Amino acid sequence: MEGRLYHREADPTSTIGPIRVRVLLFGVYGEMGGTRECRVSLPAGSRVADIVETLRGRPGLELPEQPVVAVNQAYAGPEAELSEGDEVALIPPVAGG
Amino acid sequence: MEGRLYHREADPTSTIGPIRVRVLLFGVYGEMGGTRECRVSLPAGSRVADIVETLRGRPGLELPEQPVVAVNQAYAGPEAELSEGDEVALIPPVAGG
Amino acid sequence: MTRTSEVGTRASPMIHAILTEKPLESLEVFQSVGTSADGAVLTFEGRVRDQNEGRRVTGLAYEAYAEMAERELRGICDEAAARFDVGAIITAHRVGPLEIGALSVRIMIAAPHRAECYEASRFVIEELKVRVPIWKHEVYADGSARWVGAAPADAAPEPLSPGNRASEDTP
Amino acid sequence: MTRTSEVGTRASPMIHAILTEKPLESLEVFQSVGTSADGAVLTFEGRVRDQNEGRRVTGLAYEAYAEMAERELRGICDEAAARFDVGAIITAHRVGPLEIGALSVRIMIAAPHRAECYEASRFVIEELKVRVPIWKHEVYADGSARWVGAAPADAAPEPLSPGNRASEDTP
Repeated sequence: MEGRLYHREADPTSTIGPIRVRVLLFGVYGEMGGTRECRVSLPAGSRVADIVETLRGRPGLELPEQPVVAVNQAYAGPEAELSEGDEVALIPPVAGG
Repeated sequence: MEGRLYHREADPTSTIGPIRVRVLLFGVYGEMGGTRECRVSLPAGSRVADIVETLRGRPGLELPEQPVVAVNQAYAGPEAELSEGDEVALIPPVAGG
Repeated sequence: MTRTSEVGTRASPMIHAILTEKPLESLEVFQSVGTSADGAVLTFEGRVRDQNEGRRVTGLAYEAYAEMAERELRGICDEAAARFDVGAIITAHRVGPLEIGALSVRIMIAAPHRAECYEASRFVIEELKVRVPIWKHEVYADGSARWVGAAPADAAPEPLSPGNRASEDTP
Repeated sequence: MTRTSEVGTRASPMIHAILTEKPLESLEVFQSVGTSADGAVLTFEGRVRDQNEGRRVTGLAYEAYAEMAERELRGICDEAAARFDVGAIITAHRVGPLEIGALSVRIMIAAPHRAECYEASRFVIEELKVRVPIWKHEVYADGSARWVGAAPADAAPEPLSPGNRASEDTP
């Protein structure tokens, strides 16, 4: 279900950052962002809120004020700190059932 | 499910009554009363409470103070009046499901 | 009993209330329940347990006041259909001897939305247990047997009447 | 998670949480649910409706964050098993394209008594709808399509987190 791999920098100026995370965009976010997956580099000590702000720069990807995020397959708040190699998923409103 | 037919008078002295009803004894009542079905004659104008008192005379048939009764396959209170040919069922505590 | 669904109008819900000596799994009526407007289907099944009130059960039979039981069951289903927005209510209760593990009752409800399914299903089983004239005769491992729920005469159980119903609220 | 039944002690409940592209009717795991101590079995099924919010639906696909969805679903089942006295909780959600009328989700619960079945079943479906990362893409009769529940950015939906759960009380 994870689709194709795209290796793209959402914000090229952030490549100086020492941590790299894998970003997954599901549902409408993937549609709006034009991809289901990308990689983002961030300064060490970055938090979930920081990567959300970075991703807002992606053309077409309209995010709510505080989108739901999962880090390494568990829900994480905006203050959660990110580490090298983390899997960060942006979770649009779920609609299972 | 109605079992065998027994045509017996529960109380021979009541045969002078002008109405005759068919009585069904289910579950534990049938076991206690020694039959699943009998016929009872009662004076005209008799009510459910009257037939209950009559049936209390039946050996072995221990009934609660106010047993649940159905007349013609619908629940009926003690004041419900009986008519010739009615089907009167004594309903022990139900246990379906 | 006519119900309006989100798109267009639907006919009355499909209702079946059945007493049978056959295994409930075999009944055709459960094969296609509800329509494509019904997004939720809830199936309640009662199964004969191998124990009751701490005693090991080895055999069981249900007796019913057949005509009245079917009439009451049908009345409960009609009432549920009037209260809740459902597309189908199919209810069957088995009578006669049953083996351990066999289905004693199956209640299948289809509805546009799940809330109605749960409410209608719970309503039907709770009413069934109070109103439908069916009795259970259990045989135990020690060879004894009894009619379940049959209190001795001096216990004077509350009289049951259509007005003396279980609450529809789920506990 | 060990549970004591009325006679003797039972092992932990059987729990399965499954995401699959196969029709849910075909899953073996639903064939034998619970033990002879479980007197009640409740099966909730979600079916693809031909309409949603007044629009005619012609096609549908579920996308899932597969590993996380299965992990969340399993967590919900474990939580239900800890809260309610149940013998088995089997839950499966389908992913990929589905036809109208196909099952999207099936939740089967076996328990000694019916109250736990209803409570556990409702708990699982309500939690599933809030927590499990699955998305629905609907195609409509007019040719348009959309991700269901996807609000525009300025609508700022409430953030979802494990602490932001639906109440377990059934409405």
